[in-house]
Amino acid sequence: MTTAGASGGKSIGGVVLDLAGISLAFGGVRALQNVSFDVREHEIRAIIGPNGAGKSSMLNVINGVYHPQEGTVTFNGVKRHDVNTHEAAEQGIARTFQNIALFKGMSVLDNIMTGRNLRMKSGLLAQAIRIGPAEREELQHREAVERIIDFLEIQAYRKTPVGRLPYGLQKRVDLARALAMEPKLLLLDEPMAGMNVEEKQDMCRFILDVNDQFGTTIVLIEHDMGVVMDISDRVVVLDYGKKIGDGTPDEVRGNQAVIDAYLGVSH
Amino acid sequence: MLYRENGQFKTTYRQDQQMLPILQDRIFMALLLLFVFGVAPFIFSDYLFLSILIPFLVLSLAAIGLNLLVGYCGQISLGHAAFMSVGAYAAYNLVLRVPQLNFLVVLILAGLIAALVGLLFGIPSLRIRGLYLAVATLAAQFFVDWTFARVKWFTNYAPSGSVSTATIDIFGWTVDTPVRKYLFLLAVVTVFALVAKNLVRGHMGRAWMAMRDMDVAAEVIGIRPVYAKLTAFGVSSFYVGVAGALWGFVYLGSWEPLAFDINLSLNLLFMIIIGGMGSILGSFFGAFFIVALPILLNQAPEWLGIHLSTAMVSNLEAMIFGSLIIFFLIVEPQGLARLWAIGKEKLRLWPFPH
Amino acid sequence: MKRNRNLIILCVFLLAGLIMPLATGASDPGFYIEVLLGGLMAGVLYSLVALGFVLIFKASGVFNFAQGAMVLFAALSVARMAEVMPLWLATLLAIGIMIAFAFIVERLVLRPLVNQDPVVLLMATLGVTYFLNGFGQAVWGSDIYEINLGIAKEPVMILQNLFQGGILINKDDVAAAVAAVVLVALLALFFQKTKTGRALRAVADDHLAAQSIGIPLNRIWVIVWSVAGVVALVAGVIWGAKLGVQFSVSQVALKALPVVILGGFTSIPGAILGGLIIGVGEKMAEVFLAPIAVKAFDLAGGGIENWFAYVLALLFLLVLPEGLFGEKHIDRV
Amino acid sequence: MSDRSLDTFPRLLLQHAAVRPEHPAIREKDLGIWQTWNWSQVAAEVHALACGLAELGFRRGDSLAIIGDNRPRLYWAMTAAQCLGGIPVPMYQDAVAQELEYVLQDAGIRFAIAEDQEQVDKLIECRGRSPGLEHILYDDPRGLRHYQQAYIRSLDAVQELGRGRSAKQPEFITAEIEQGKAEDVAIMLYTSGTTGKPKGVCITHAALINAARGGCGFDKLGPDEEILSYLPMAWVGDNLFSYAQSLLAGFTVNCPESGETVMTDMREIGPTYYFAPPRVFENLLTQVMIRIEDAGAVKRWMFHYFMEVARRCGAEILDGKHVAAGDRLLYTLGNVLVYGPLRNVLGMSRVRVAYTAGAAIGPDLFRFYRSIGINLKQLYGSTETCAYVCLQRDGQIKLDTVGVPAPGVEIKIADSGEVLVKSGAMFKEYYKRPDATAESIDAAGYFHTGDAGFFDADGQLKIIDRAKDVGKLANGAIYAPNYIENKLKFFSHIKEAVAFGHGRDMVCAFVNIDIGAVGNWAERRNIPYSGYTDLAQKPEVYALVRECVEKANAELALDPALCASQVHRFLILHKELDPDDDELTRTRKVRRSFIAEKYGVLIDALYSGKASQFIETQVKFEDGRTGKVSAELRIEEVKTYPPATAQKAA
Repeated sequence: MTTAGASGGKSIGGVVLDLAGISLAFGGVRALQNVSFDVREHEIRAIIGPNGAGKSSMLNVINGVYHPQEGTVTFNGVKRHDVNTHEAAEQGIARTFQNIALFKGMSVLDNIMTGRNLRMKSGLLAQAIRIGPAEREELQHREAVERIIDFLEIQAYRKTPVGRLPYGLQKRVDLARALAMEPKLLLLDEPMAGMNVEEKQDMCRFILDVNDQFGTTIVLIEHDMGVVMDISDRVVVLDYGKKIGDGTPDEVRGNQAVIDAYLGVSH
Repeated sequence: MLYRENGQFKTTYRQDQQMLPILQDRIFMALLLLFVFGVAPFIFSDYLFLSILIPFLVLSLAAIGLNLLVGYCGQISLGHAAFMSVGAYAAYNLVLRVPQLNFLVVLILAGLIAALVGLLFGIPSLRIRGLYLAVATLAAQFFVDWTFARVKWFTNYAPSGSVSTATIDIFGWTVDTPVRKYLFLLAVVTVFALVAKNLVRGHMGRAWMAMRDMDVAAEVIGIRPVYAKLTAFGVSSFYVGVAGALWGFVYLGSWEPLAFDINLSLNLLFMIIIGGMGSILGSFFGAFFIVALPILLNQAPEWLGIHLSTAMVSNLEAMIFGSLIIFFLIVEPQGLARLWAIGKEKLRLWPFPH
Repeated sequence: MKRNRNLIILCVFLLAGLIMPLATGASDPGFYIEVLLGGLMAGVLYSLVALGFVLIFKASGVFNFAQGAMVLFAALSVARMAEVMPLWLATLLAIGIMIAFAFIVERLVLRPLVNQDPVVLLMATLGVTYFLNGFGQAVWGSDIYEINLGIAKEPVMILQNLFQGGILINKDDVAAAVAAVVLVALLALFFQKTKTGRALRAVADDHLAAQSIGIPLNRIWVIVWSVAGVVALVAGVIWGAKLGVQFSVSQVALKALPVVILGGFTSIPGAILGGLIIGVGEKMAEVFLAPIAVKAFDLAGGGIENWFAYVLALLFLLVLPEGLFGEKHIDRV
Repeated sequence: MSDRSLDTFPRLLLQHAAVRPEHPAIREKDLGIWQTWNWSQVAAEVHALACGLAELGFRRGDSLAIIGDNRPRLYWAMTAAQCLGGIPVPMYQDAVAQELEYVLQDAGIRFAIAEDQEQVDKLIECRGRSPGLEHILYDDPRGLRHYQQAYIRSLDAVQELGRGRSAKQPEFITAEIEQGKAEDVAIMLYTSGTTGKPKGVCITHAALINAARGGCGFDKLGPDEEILSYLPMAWVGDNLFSYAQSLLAGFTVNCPESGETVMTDMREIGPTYYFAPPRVFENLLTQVMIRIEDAGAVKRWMFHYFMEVARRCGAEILDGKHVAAGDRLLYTLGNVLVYGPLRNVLGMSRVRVAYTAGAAIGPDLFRFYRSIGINLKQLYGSTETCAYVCLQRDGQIKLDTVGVPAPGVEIKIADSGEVLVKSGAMFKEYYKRPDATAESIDAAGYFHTGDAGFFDADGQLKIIDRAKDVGKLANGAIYAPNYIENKLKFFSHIKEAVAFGHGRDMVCAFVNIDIGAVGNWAERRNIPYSGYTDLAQKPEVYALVRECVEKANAELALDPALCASQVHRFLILHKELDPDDDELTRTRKVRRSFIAEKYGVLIDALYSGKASQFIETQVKFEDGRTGKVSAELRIEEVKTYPPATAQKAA
């Protein structure tokens, strides 16, 4: 039986994101030390590591929340220099948040629509009048958003204020909003944190489907080892801000440094 | 209870995204417009126009303006009366110095000038937020107050510093009687409210709300904070500037320095807190409330046969406003508009509670 | 790094402004010192009001717009009660009233709004301001009332041998300054030496931590608001004794806002220093800068002091957002 | 309307495309809005699909399996197959692979259309053992991108193929449609069949069109009706209402967005023509009752007050009968305050005709909907009769009949009580099962429904039981245990009932109380009890149940044919009948003979006139342990009514 999966016949391309020698410190605390790894097109790349290993910092470096003191970030072949988060977004990097960061005062539909903002060009006056180009643009993007709603199976909630949704669905809306950007690179910060088994399965399916259907390159942080090993193509392991392993799930599983880090062998 | 929504299905996104998607709401709105434009001018008294409806309409417009900034974009301002005064003085000077301009053009230009000043004072919002921004907007309030009180050019060297306006004339239609003033304001406010509604339904409105709800996430999905915040400041000050010009020309006619002081700013804020932050409709509710309450407080004791001094009435007014602000912040932070929405929802679900 | 650089630049700027009138010879030293002292006097009052702000902000995260209204209310209470009883008794009763007020605010405003956005709390204190102003004037009346501290209001000439014409100084101003210093010293003692004071500091440092070691937050709020009420009372009495108790007293709160911006929201020394800087700054600006501006721009009078503090604060916000002594906040994603 | 040219569904489609090309034919809530296709668009889509199928080798007489939710393209696939002289075989979307496999093999299916990945996966699984399945076509491509098998294609691709074909051969499809005959099999529906393997019921165009035409005429259905199609496509009702009648009358079919959103979609569409099994109506009513309990006291009072008014006169007003002016006024007020809003919330504001069928509907339930102004009616039919035997006529609604014979239907009651049907809307045969066909259609052309029933005085058919369960009392009167049991079970306090009477001189019954409802009732009256057994034997409970039985008796007495079936004596069982103890089937049907055997001593006691009887029974607990329950069961007499008084009362 053929199903779409991590190994399901997709072609992993060249390097889209290359992180070389990244070091990041806050005051005296060194969050990342000389970390290098790359992400290839269409792959699902996981970053794992114990708490405080610097995983979230890494994600924040990639989408421009933090600017590393040392090292270079090369995205799409262009060496990047201290971009803002919205510039990163303009370059095609989207992300979801560990603690859902939805716009609480807006409906599911409007939340996802914000993901299209980058692509909406009509000016102030056009929007003020609305009839004409602004409305056409609005409707056209509405359709794109509806496709994502359909994709993530949240049709029943599109007009619901996000605050009223249960946690698992909020996570799905968070993903939907990121997808609405049609990103080249999607960063997922613990997409399955706090979910029950069934919700996790759904989320896994969505992540694989996104990767498969849209060809989106995905970098994800996740604590659930089973999930990580199941869905990712390659895994990078951080511990105390340093890279201690990198490779396919099988390689990483066998890596002694990784085993030590997880079993808590003292350094 | 009155809603019958079966069969009101939408076959296009345009139908689905229209301003009032429910037929009964559209009927209600049509009837309301018919009444305020077609019936009210014939049946209401001049007193009602002058003391309630005219100030109500202008303040509604100002409240919409403030609401765009505070309620939709989440940027606090304690100094919005300053932009009203910029609009008022700009209009005064435009009419004075370029008399051939149509008043509608004057109104727009006054709004644009206010928007420019608003943008200038909005710049700090790019670096600071919340409480700090409140202080920055107070700076606008005091600086602008001072400017119009002291710089003689703005008041055309009037010795007392007070200015008075000429009667408005639009394509030969003079806005002189209370009814005409009312109709003129009603038309302006209707158009501006519609535009505001369009803006908040568009991607700009969503960008504002995103900044308000979670600015970090907004930036991550590509919303430029500079653009979102400054447009909010600009559009907001534009509205308030237009409202200021109308306040001066249509309601006051002539005004002293400090007619647009911090108390007016705070009153505008109260309007949107009581009326409903993040709601165009709420701006109307809040403005009506603020206009009507003092009148009620003046009249009600008389009806009950109690005589209160003017000072006591204004003290009572302050106490009631103060208590209501706290009450609404605690009980219904989204104000009267939210109560309205709940009422409507109840009617839609009638007889069920949810 | 950047912060320090900005701090130094600002200090240089302030100092330059301070000595400019002297350096350019725009003023003779005696008059200059009189202006300086006058500014310091006003600054002391600003500091007191700002102190109330900072206390409340530190302990409850509330930006208390009502501090000015509290000053007016306390002053009105003392002034009107002193008409029928000795001043000390009126003051004691007024302190009681301010403590009761703290209880009511905690119960009706703070508790229901706990964990709300700071801006919401600010707006709530706007409500408190309106209520308190209305209530105070409804109960105590809205005229101008005297507070007689029994100190003669006659100016004293000092340092005659140092400057030509000497320096005129008011006795009651000196008394006010002394009172303010004593109050600050008492507060410092309270915070350093008493258990409650230490608890307050714990709360200011970390709400959760404080709660976890068993300090009831609600009681802390009441205490802090009471202390702020007492500070307001002192400020109100000093102010009222000088200029009479009237509605405009409540507007002093508007001056205290730039002060806390300058000093930092959470710093008591910052509040004191900021108050003095603003007090001196706006006096200097009004006396030495305004005439120049009036001449240059053909203004209808000076009045720079109405906005000077704010523009100064705005300047600080842009280059030194956390103020002179404030803490830096980092946003975490 | 006996136009020769409109005797197959493809011809009906062409007719609508010509007569009302712009009229909406089908809508689907997709991507947030009701995507709409008018008749000419549907004709074009069907055309492309048919040509595509032909291009893939679909031939006259081939069967086309269709599995999935109600989707426009699946409906179009039915017409497309019919264009080519093929036979669509819709299947239940929740069927497991083995069930599909049986049908695939039985019908010799080469082509299957699946809605989505889930169904495709099932078909792929089947294909391993049914290699006859040559093509799998799917509607929704989600997740199917990597399915490399050559035999899997998207319907898009098939339609594309078809458009190519029709460009080359524009007259091809017209010629194919021309070849179709009314006597061709239009559709094959597999009946679940209570015994044995499912049988394929072959229905001709003529039969289905006759049924549709009869129904449309009966209820005056025109092209402006709206129907929500949410019931399985494999079920004959959906075929009749959403397919045949829509194609005949030209009205609009609406497909909901997903299973989760049916209620919302229903509210949006507001169908004018609606069908649901009693279960759905019952769930809706339960929801209404639960939600109203959350309302404030005033609203609750208002609701109950006006529901009482409706109970008094609502159904009569709907039937156009005379009602006192006061009640009529109250009802009008109630319509504004309660019934109207309620219909709106239920999505039934616009319902002109609603039907229920498939199982007996409780009288309270039925009356509820009618009393709030929804024209709910019952019909009677089966797959073999195209769900078209009896219909209730507007204004002549009875709670316990299924109406009068539909136009063109001839009904005969056999001596055994079995209902025999003959009409132009009957199935042709069971596919490849001449034996079964011969068994159910007799030489005179009557179809044996297997149901027992009789006509009442107004000529309305009353279905009382399965024919095989019907017996005779000692005096020769007909005895229908299910009918009696159902009557008892409609009371909320009675959960199960088992009636006895075949070959005896009177009817007696066992009763299980509903522990939830009766427990609640007891608590409100402060009657303490320790458990089911204890509660069941309380005299107050017996009184309560006796009252129910007497009410049932009164109703039975109204009917001359069933008057003799009144329950004379009953007892409340000491334990709940339980599938674990083999007393019920897994679908909770009573196993009457097993129970009769197990509780023989109780039956003897019932008929011997004893006032009580001791019984001890082994029970299996949920954890598998066994235990004993024993009690001294009271037996009570019930008042019965002579037919004469009942007649007077009626």
